[in-house]
Amino acid sequence: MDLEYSSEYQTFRDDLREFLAEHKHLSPGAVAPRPAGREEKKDEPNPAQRWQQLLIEHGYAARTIPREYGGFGAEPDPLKNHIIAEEFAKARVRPGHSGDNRLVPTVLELGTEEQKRWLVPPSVRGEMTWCQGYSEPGSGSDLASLSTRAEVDGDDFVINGQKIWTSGAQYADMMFCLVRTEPDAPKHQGISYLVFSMDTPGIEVRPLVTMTGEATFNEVFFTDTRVPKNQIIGKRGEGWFVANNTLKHERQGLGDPHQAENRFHEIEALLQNENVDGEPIMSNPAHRDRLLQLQGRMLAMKYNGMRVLTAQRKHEEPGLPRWIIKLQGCELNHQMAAMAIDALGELGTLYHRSDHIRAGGMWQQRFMMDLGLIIGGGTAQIQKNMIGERALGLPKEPKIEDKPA
Amino acid sequence: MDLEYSSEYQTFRDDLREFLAEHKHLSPGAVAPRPAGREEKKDEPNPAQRWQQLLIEHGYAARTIPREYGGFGAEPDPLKNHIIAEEFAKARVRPGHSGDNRLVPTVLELGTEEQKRWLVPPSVRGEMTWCQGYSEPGSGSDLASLSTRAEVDGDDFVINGQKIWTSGAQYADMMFCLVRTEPDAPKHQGISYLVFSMDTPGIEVRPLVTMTGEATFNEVFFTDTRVPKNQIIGKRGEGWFVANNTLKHERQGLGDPHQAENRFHEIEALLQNENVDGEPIMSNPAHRDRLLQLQGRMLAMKYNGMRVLTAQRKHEEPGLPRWIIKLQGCELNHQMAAMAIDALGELGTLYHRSDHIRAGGMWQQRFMMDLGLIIGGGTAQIQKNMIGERALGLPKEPKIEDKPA
Amino acid sequence: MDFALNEEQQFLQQTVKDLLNDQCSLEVVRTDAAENQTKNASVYDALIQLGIPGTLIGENYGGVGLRLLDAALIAEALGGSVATVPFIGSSVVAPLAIELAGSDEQKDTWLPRLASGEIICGVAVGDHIGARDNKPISSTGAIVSGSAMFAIDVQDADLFLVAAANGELHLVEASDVEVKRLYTIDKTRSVGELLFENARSDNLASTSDQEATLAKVIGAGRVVVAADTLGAAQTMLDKAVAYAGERQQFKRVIGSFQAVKHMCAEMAAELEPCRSLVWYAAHAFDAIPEDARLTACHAKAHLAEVGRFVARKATEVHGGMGFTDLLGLHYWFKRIELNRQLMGTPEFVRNEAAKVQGWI
Amino acid sequence: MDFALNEEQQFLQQTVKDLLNDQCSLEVVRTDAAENQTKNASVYDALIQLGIPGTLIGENYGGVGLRLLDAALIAEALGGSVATVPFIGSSVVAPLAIELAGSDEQKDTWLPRLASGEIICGVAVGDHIGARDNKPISSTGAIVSGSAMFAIDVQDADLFLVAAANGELHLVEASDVEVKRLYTIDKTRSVGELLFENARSDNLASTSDQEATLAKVIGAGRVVVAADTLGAAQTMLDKAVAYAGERQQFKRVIGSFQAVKHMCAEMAAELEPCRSLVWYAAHAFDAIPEDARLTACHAKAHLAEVGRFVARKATEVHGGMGFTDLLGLHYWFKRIELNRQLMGTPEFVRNEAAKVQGWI
Repeated sequence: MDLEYSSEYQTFRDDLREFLAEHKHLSPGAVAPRPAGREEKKDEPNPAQRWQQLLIEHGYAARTIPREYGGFGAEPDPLKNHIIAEEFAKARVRPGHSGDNRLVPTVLELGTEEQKRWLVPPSVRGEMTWCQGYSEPGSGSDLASLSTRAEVDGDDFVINGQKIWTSGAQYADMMFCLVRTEPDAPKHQGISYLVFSMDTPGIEVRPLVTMTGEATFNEVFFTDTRVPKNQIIGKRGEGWFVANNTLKHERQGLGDPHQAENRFHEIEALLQNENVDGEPIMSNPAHRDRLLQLQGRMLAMKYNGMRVLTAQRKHEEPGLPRWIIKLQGCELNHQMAAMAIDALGELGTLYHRSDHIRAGGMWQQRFMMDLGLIIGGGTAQIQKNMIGERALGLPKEPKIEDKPA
Repeated sequence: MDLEYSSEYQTFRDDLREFLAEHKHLSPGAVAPRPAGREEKKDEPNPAQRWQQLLIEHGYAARTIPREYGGFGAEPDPLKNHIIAEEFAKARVRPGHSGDNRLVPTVLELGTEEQKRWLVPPSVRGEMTWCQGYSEPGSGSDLASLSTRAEVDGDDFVINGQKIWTSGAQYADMMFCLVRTEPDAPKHQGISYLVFSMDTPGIEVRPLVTMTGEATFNEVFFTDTRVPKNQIIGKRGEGWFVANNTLKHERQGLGDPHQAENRFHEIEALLQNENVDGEPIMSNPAHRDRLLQLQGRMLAMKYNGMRVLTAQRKHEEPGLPRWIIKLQGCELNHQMAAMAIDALGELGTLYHRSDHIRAGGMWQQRFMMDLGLIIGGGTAQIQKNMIGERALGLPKEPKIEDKPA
Repeated sequence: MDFALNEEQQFLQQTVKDLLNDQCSLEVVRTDAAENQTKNASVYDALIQLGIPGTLIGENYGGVGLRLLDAALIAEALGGSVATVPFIGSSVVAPLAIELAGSDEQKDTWLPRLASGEIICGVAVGDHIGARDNKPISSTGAIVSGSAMFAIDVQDADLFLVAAANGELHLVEASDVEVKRLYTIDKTRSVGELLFENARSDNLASTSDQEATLAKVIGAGRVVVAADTLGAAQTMLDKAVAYAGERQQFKRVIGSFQAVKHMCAEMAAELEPCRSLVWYAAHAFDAIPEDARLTACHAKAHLAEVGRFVARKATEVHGGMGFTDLLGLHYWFKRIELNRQLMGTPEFVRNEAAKVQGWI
Repeated sequence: MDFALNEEQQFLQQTVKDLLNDQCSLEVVRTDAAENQTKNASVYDALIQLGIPGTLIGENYGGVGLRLLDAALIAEALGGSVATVPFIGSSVVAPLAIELAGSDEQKDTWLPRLASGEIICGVAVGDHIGARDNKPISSTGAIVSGSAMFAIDVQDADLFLVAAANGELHLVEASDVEVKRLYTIDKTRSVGELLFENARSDNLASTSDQEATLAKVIGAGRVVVAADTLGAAQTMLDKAVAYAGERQQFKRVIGSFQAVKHMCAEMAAELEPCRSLVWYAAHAFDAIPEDARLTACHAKAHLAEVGRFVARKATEVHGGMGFTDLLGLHYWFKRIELNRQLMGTPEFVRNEAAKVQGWI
């Protein structure tokens, strides 16, 4: 147990701080601006792309992407990733990216050389952005039951069907997408993983408004959408296994313990600064005890995150500590938002830029978004199945049958 | 909505109070003494039996058992039952009984005339006491998978096997027992319901110590135990359906809302009377808020109980309000015991007649007993299945198979 | 002893439910929400035809002369349909306050107009339920100043009932009040900030103990808010059970999975006793005064907790669909969340329950 | 940055676990419990052979010179086997107090004998953790009077460390103390009431700020109690998972039912982060003093809550068997429940955490 950073990492952090101090002004705003529509950004590198390029050159973005595909080409080092995330957050500077943290690793691992050269460099440069076509209205928890079909016609797949929960579909250049290509195979073996431009004829994107009132997601409809046969990643019928690569990367992103700690300190400040009848809410023992219970949970998750990071750094499988992060992290965030709302009382219900609103209604928005995250990306029930089966080794439910969908 | 009692019931209550005031001194102690061993009580009516007889004569015990079988022969009236329970509890006088509230209704409904005359009158008089042989080590939630066998040999069933969770087996005169008589039938159709004396050769009773440290239950072992064939209630192979009669009666007894209210007031008094650093615990806002949350739950359950009682009085099926009583009532009691323990802090852990112990360690005992009740008589999980399936109409789990055990 | 609704009560509630099912569908609520409309004129007119605004007003004033339990049953139906109409303030708290503390003249002036639905009365009691950002309402005789947050039923209100910091109850006509609408998560309900600057008021001063009256009408308001939550939560549970019985995943109806079935069972097990608690609290207001204040606090606080639990679990049962606007489930979710904080937060009313019992 | 146990620590813990699996089986615990024995001589002797009593004592005093994280790992193993031996008081709180506040002479006198296991030291800090029924400990120089409830490791103790109400730390030899054993639900642990009547004491007065020392050693005690709960809860979870993987009902292993599987998953999800919390709190005591007191409070409080949750759910997974004495599961259940209240209840330590952060 040594929570100091060795001199290598200390130097890395110092260099990064210096870099940020010097170049911060070039960053295109602390928070990513909503991307322009696809049609508007086809000209020369915009500020965000130039910033990304600068970060790659210094090894602060696309760190582990090989140089020949436009990255920095470093060895994986979770601790350096962690330092990068921490310092960018502290400086409130917009971080870089690695193309798309679901698609790019998948293509690098399973794509052909031609596909790598086609897809990775522009993604890493930020010139090719992605959206994900996995979920369908009829297949949520049971993703493998998806029914969007792609039939071969000449040199093309012809896609018909519908996707849902596609965030960024209205801005993305490309989609990576699961389709059913072998309808007669067992359900996990009939799926293929295709990539294609969102400009392909026959794609319609409709915004999907959520309970927060915003269209964070979209529905995407395919009508005779033609995709050349060589735009498949992996083999026909192996899309399920290709996709699991992607899901693996996505799952790690949820439930960041630092995010929970930052939220906690926001609530702490809220309880100290808001008054009822002239007394700060912090002086209300019922609220205070609830805050303390949340602090205990938050700290446990924070240190659990440090443990996972350490394991990853040592190339060990973190096991249970990692399996539980999504379930516990989302729940903790939701509980913290609930606590903030309750501490604000009636004021906590304000929304829509109302007079008297606190923090722009952020806590209500988080309360709902966190519930969405509890449900999305594997519901809490699916998470518990996974923890029970994969981490604890309990048997699966007996199968009813397993024939093609 | 009228919470007053009509004059009929007010009169009934007044009469009962008068009766209790006059005859209380004849009652054999407020709380039932642990019964003597079976062998010691074969002589003439003991005080408990004489008290029971007096109560029957006045209609305060065995109220609805027909007169020809030794009861009072009144029409069922849940409200009068409620008044009887309330007044006996208030007066801290030992109430009467109806023989056995599982066996007697079953025999009256499904037994032969001969069986009724044999079993009901002595049970009602308290001369014939009962224990229940249902659960087995291998069949808990899945009771119908029981494997204690009874094979026909001449005029007898010959029983071999083991029962568990048999409370009172060491004191009871008789057992009603589920045994498998048709091993080749589907599991629910191979069971028979037998009654026999606990003095029958081949029965061994071993106390079963629970986490409370007391032997509230027993294991009962059968080795070639011979029971005459006419000691079956209902037909061969129909024991499962006979038993469901019994279970129905047992389930209603759990989770009495008045019991929860009484417990609540005990905790309220505890918080007012116990001090930490010179201040009553009630002045600790965290404990107080927790007590108030429990009070809200307790009141909801109390009024829910009044609603169920009203429905029963009107011969209506209470539905959901009744289905949830066991799940919610046991949980509430457990939570209340936990609250009392926590309010006592370290003192709340004392047990075994320790110095400084409060209320004889009652709260610890309840905390554990209530957990036992959450598990016993249909675990919380089974309760949730029943609520989901029977009250809400959700489908059962798909069956894996249903062949004989 | 009869702890049950009588036939008239069942009929009353069913009538309101039928009306709302017919005229206040999700599409109507959706349209109202899009237009920032918290009082649907045609739904409200239909309720006026049934006499709903006059539920608690005596027949001698043109009302129906019913009791709080009846009002709670109506509120339950309104919550069940997330109806965009005034009720809790204008038809419960205001008429009760006038009835209890008004002079004959005040009753003659206001009750018939409230009963007929001719006028709407907004209600502000913020200084007595721990509200924030108020400028406490001061009163000198018939003049009122200050501001009150989270007044309810303010849209199109002609009259406002406002509780001054000293416990006095004042009626102020709309022309003397500046009303600023507040926008909450719940688009089906009307709340606002009221600003009074030396406003002329009609002081409800016929009783010697205005504070007791105030506590009483706040209690009634709490019971009715709790009933609204009960109705909203019951609808969410019903929708979750229906969805769980239809939606298939892994070749099974999801309600056959224990995880989903048990969520439904837990919701039902938590919610069903709440119905009895609301009934009792309302009945206590009507007939058991010694229990009324305490049970009103508990109904409000307990329904707030159970309501939030059901709102969340019912959304989870719907999976991603529950999180979208498509099924409109969030209207109920948000109504429950607003109810939680109205008329005293659960933390506040539990503390009040402690005081009522002499614990502090 | 390395948030993990090193090889020596893993080896240490595994060694203790192996020893306990070998020598402190459930049958041994059962026998001890039946005989009211809370210090199993042969298990304790084996631990002495490993140097366990001297874990935190410097090598110059014959100890092993390890740190609180190591002691926490040992405590986790002891809790995992519900071991009937002294540790938290005699081998953690007492030696730390002597080390931190004792004179050279006091150290020379006591530390070698504690390290070698020659003597056992009971510990009483009741006046500083909200204990009840104490007669506060008063001290005048080297004389101590009063009574202290819930002293730990009292069986066969030769020496007692007692914190006076004024924050002074006193060592009193057994001959000057009347010890009344207290019987709790947990038969594996030794607690008692200490009565001092003008007892001669050896005041640990070499530091100017005894109260800070006291707070520090209480913090260490809390971390180690939390570690004990962690170990006990982990064993209960392991047993539940094993049982769920074996026990059949309805022709299926019960762990294949979502209801049971999800209970196991919830236990694991709650408990696993607790391990990191305990590690961090122990490490903070060793190396990050600014975090030590706060994280000790949180480790104690959070493990109390999660421990109770796991104890209950693991029992439920075992069905009726969990409720019997047959599997002995209740020894862990009760140890967790006793730990919950020792060294400050969760409510008390959370309040202390609020003070530490300047919130009150």
